[in-house]
Amino acid sequence: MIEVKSLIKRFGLKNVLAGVNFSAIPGEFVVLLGPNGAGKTTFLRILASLSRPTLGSVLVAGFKLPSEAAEVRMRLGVVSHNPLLYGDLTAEENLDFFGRLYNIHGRDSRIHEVLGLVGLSARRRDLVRTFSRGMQQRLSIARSVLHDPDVILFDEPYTGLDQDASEMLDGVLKSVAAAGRTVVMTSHDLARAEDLGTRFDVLNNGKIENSIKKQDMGTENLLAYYKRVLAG
Amino acid sequence: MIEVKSLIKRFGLKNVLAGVNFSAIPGEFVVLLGPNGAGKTTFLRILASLSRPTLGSVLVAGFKLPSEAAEVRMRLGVVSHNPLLYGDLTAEENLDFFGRLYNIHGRDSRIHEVLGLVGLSARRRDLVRTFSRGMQQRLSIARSVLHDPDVILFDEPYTGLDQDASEMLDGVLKSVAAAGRTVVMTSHDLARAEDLGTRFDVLNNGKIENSIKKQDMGTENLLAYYKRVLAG
Amino acid sequence: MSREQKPKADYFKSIMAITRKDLSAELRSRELLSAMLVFSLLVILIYYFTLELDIKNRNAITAGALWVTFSFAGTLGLNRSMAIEKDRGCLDGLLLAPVDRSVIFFGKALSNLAFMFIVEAIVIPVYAIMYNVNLLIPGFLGVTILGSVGYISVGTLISAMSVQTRTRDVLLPILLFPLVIPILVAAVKASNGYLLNLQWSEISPWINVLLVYNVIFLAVSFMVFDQVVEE
Amino acid sequence: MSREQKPKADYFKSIMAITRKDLSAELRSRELLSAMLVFSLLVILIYYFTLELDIKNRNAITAGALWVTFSFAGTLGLNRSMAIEKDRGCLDGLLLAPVDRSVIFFGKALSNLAFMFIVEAIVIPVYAIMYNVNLLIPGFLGVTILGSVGYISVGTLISAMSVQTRTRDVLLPILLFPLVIPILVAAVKASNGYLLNLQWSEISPWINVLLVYNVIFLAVSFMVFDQVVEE
Amino acid sequence: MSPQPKVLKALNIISLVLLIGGYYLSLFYAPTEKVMGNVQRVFYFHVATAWVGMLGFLLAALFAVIYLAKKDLKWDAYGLAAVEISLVFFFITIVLGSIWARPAWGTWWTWEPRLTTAAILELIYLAYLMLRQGIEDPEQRARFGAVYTILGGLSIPLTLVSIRMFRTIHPVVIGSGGSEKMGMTDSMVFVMLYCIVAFSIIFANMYWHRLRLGQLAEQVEQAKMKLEL
Ligand code: HEM
Ligand SMILES: Nc1ncnc2c1ncn2[C@@H]1O[C@H](COP(=O)(O)OP(=O)(O)OP(=O)(O)O)[C@@H](O)[C@H]1O
Ligand SMILES: Nc1ncnc2c1ncn2[C@@H]1O[C@H](COP(=O)(O)OP(=O)(O)OP(=O)(O)O)[C@@H](O)[C@H]1O
Ligand SMILES: [Mg+2]
Ligand SMILES: [Mg+2]
Repeated sequence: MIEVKSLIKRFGLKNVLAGVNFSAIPGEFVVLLGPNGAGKTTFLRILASLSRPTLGSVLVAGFKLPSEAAEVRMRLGVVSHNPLLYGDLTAEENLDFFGRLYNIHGRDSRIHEVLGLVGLSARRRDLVRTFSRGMQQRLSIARSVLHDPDVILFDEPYTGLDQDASEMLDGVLKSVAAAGRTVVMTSHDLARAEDLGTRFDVLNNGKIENSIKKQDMGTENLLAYYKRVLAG
Repeated sequence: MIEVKSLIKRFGLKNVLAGVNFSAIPGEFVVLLGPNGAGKTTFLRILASLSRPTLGSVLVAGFKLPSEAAEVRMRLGVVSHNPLLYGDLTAEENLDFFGRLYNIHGRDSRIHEVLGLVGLSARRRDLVRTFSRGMQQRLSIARSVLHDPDVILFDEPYTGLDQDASEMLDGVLKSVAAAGRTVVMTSHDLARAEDLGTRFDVLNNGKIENSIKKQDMGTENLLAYYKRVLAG
Repeated sequence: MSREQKPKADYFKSIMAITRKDLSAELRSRELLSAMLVFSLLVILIYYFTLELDIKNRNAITAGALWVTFSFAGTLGLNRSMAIEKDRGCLDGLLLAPVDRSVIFFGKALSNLAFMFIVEAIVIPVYAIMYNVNLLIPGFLGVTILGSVGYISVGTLISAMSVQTRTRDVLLPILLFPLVIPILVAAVKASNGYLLNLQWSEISPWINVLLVYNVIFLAVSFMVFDQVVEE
Repeated sequence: MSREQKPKADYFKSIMAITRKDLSAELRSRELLSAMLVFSLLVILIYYFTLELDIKNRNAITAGALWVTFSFAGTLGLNRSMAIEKDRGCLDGLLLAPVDRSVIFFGKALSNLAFMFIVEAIVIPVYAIMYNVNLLIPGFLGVTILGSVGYISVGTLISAMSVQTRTRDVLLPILLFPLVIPILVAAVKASNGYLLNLQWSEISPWINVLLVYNVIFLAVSFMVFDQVVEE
Repeated sequence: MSPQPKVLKALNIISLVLLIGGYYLSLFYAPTEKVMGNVQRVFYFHVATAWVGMLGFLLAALFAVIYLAKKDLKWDAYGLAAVEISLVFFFITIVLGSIWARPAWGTWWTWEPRLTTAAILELIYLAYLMLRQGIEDPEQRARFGAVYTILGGLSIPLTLVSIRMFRTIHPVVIGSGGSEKMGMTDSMVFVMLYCIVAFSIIFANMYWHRLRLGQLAEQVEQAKMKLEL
């Protein structure tokens, strides 16, 4: 569960987020749309407790940010523009390390499971720095769902993934959403977004300019909707 | 014009490219498909003279690599996984710098033109390091076409681009291909690939496993074709 | 789902997980340690070459030369150890983990300290042979340990800051050295006391300075660490 | 389209484009120069703090202290200047440009040299004032320039290598210092000769060493540079 | 892996015999030096190991040039093997020198140009190994290594002339008037020359083994690769 009220984030004198109101309930799959530089990454970093809001209140998984950040983090799965992995450790060691920090029970079998999920079982003993872009992205996804988080924040998770991996990620996201988790994802791939999301929010000019549920979209497709919103 | 014969590239003992034969003529738009880790980036880096072939002969724009690299580079436009830009310079200064190295006549007006093309005119005086991912990618594209190259090598150029920017890039690529340039692009976005490409090559297991011209595809769509090739 | 409690990882186990990760990555490549060691030897050599001190002067500067060496090698180690965290955004990954920020601080500080101790354990005997001085004095070694703890505790904090700036490779020594000069001076003075066999009354003030600085630096670094790692 | 010739950019203009880009980026942020300067001052301070030399000894080590300072500050500068190229893959960008690799070498070497000279131009007068020695001796300044040229020519080559390794922040001094020690020693000896007003016959061998090393290092670095920047 | 060729087997035995001969000659045959006494016997191995040490470093520089011209990884392997073996020999030189210095100069180590330049030379090649360690791609590793060994090779002459440029207590033998140095009798000269030749052959023997080891390791890697595929 996420609840954000009049969130402002300033870099220098520029208000990148200028009063964002946003909420998402369990089971909801929100796709965050918006042009380059709209502030999507900035917004997700704040939800992930990686960046402090300049003003405004943020509630994630029922806990306040930034004060109850530790509780939030335990329930959070994040994929960002960076892989968040150690190049000098193998795939397996990376997951083992994070597994310890998240205090996961049955760590080994869980690691085995997620590695299989993202199709990296065969490369689990290779150093991450020798991985291709798509392989790092896969491992990054494995890392983010390792502890079975309640809230999932994915910033362009399809970046660099091939067909197989994309289908795998489709499956992961669908099953997670079906299990009553909250998902917020950004993507520039509207076809994919349309297929997965249950709600579409457009971030533009520092505000959520529009929000629509899938069932309310009628016959209009997402691309048309998005263009209409941006056109004002 | 590109001609590659029995190209081998080895990392350590691993043959990442194990005998690639490839050629592309002016006006052809080749989309290079293949799963994560297939070696697409490695292949493009060799064509771009950034990486040396272990074995095999490579001809780009009529010149041999690596011996006539300087001639090749003059005619080459590259977009890679990295933006290839200086974070401490503004967008304009970056283009000006590369413009000098490429000895472009009428530099200022050309820079003005490409900045407009990628929609960054308004941000041209901002430091590149404050750009969002998509904005960096746009500038990276501007940089690559600055000198009006004969051969275009784009490695997942749509990464991070929003709708507008993607459409801009579609336009750029189509006009470039129509002007008789040679384009090689990798992408995991099959819908886009199908729309743009005139030929589709699948790189897998270190070889070009299949190559098909668009007019020969018949009613089969690209996704089905790609899956069939991978399935063997 | 929301407010029900989930079991948190044990405090000390989490610290050890971080330290262990650093040590095992280093054990694989051994690049950090070998770099610190070769660099130490180089600093000693350059010292000799550019200064050409005569024998009498040399003895008087043993402690000074060693501490300059340790602090330069230490910066190298601190820089690298934090750069590893920053490279693929790993620091963000650590910050996302449901552990207290102090866990990250202690985990990193412990592995930095381990690297520092290993380097000292090799450089001191080498120096003793090369300059023909006896350094196997318990008091001297004790001072070295004390000084290192102080150095590393501020160092870990400062390196976490400097690595997040654009000029990360250059900023660390500039921020760190002025802060640790009291520690360096106290350590040099106290070591010299032991090396020259001075009275305890002449050494103890410096030991006190070291202890006080250690406590203060450790406490402050530990307290403000979360401020420097969060955006 | 294929084999027809396109006009290439002028050799010297391209070199200047690279140097100018470095200088103007630096002019905007001034972070590299200020880092090198502050670091230089710190090294000088630490030297005196840990060594506690008396006046007589101080004069004898002026040249040594200055050259240790220059070489450490120089590494800082070299590292940063190449790291800028590597960060967003810029080095690839440079390599894609249709210019000879030697253009890149000379462009980077020139801007590195400019940074080095600026730092020297500030550190030398400050040192002269702080320690009350006269350093405005043409011979001394000439030696400083000679030594810097040699140092920077190998330094540019080595930093282009080290920045491409995994341990880039630590490897540069380790690779560079043992190679440039001949230059450092010769520069120190020759400078001392001028400072202590020795005969030309005592200075000239060192000047010769400097000249020989400069020529060799510059020639070799320039010749092999393309080997270290290409994959 | 093919078994050791006959020549190599013979060389093993010859090396061993030569080494034992060297021990015998230096420890028992050579006359006791008048001033320094028995420690001086270290001299023969000290000089011989210094010679092969520097020989290897020079060879590495030579192979580096060939590698850069030919780009055949074989030359890189040759260069690496030469450096590794020479590092060991040169380390022995330093240790033997130290052992000698203890009674001769009353200290294990003193700061003196020959010793210092020797230490620097050792450090250059340690740095070389560290450089290699930081690079994954074998081709890039070979190129960077080659460039660095060429630069390192330039430092060897300096180490040699250092004793002539500085006033120093480390003696100059070859090419000096011979006034100050210890009085070498003919038999001493013979033992010295013997040791130099003997160690050159031992060096060649070890070098061969080291190359074979490299090939073996490569085969193991290849076998592993096949298993994975
Ligand atoms: C490049 C390395 C070196 C070479 C080529 C070398 C060569 C030699 C030679 C030829 C001699 C015999 C001089 C004579 O008999 O007149 C000698 C003597 C000696 N060397 Fe070295 N040496 C090297 C490094 C070292 C090192 C690193 C040490 C000490 C740690 C050392 C300590 C000595 C000592 C103590 C003597 C005897 C000095 C005396 O007779 O008073 N040498 N060396
Ligand atoms: N550290 C910073 N300093 C100054 N401005 C910044 C900083 N980080 C981001 N910005 C600015 O904030 C705005 C939003 O950036 P953000 O990365 O959130 O965009 P985004 O919506 O994720 O875009 P994209 O789709 O391209 O990833 C941009 O205009 C960017 O220039
Ligand atoms: N420097 C390197 N050392 C060792 N292996 C490497 C190196 N660079 C790439 N590889 C390996 O080469 C293979 C091909 O990598 P490459 O980056 O070309 O793949 P790709 O087709 O671009 O994949 P993606 O779609 O994920 O970008 C991968 O298995 C990768 O692990
Ligand atoms: Mg973004
Ligand atoms: Mg790729």
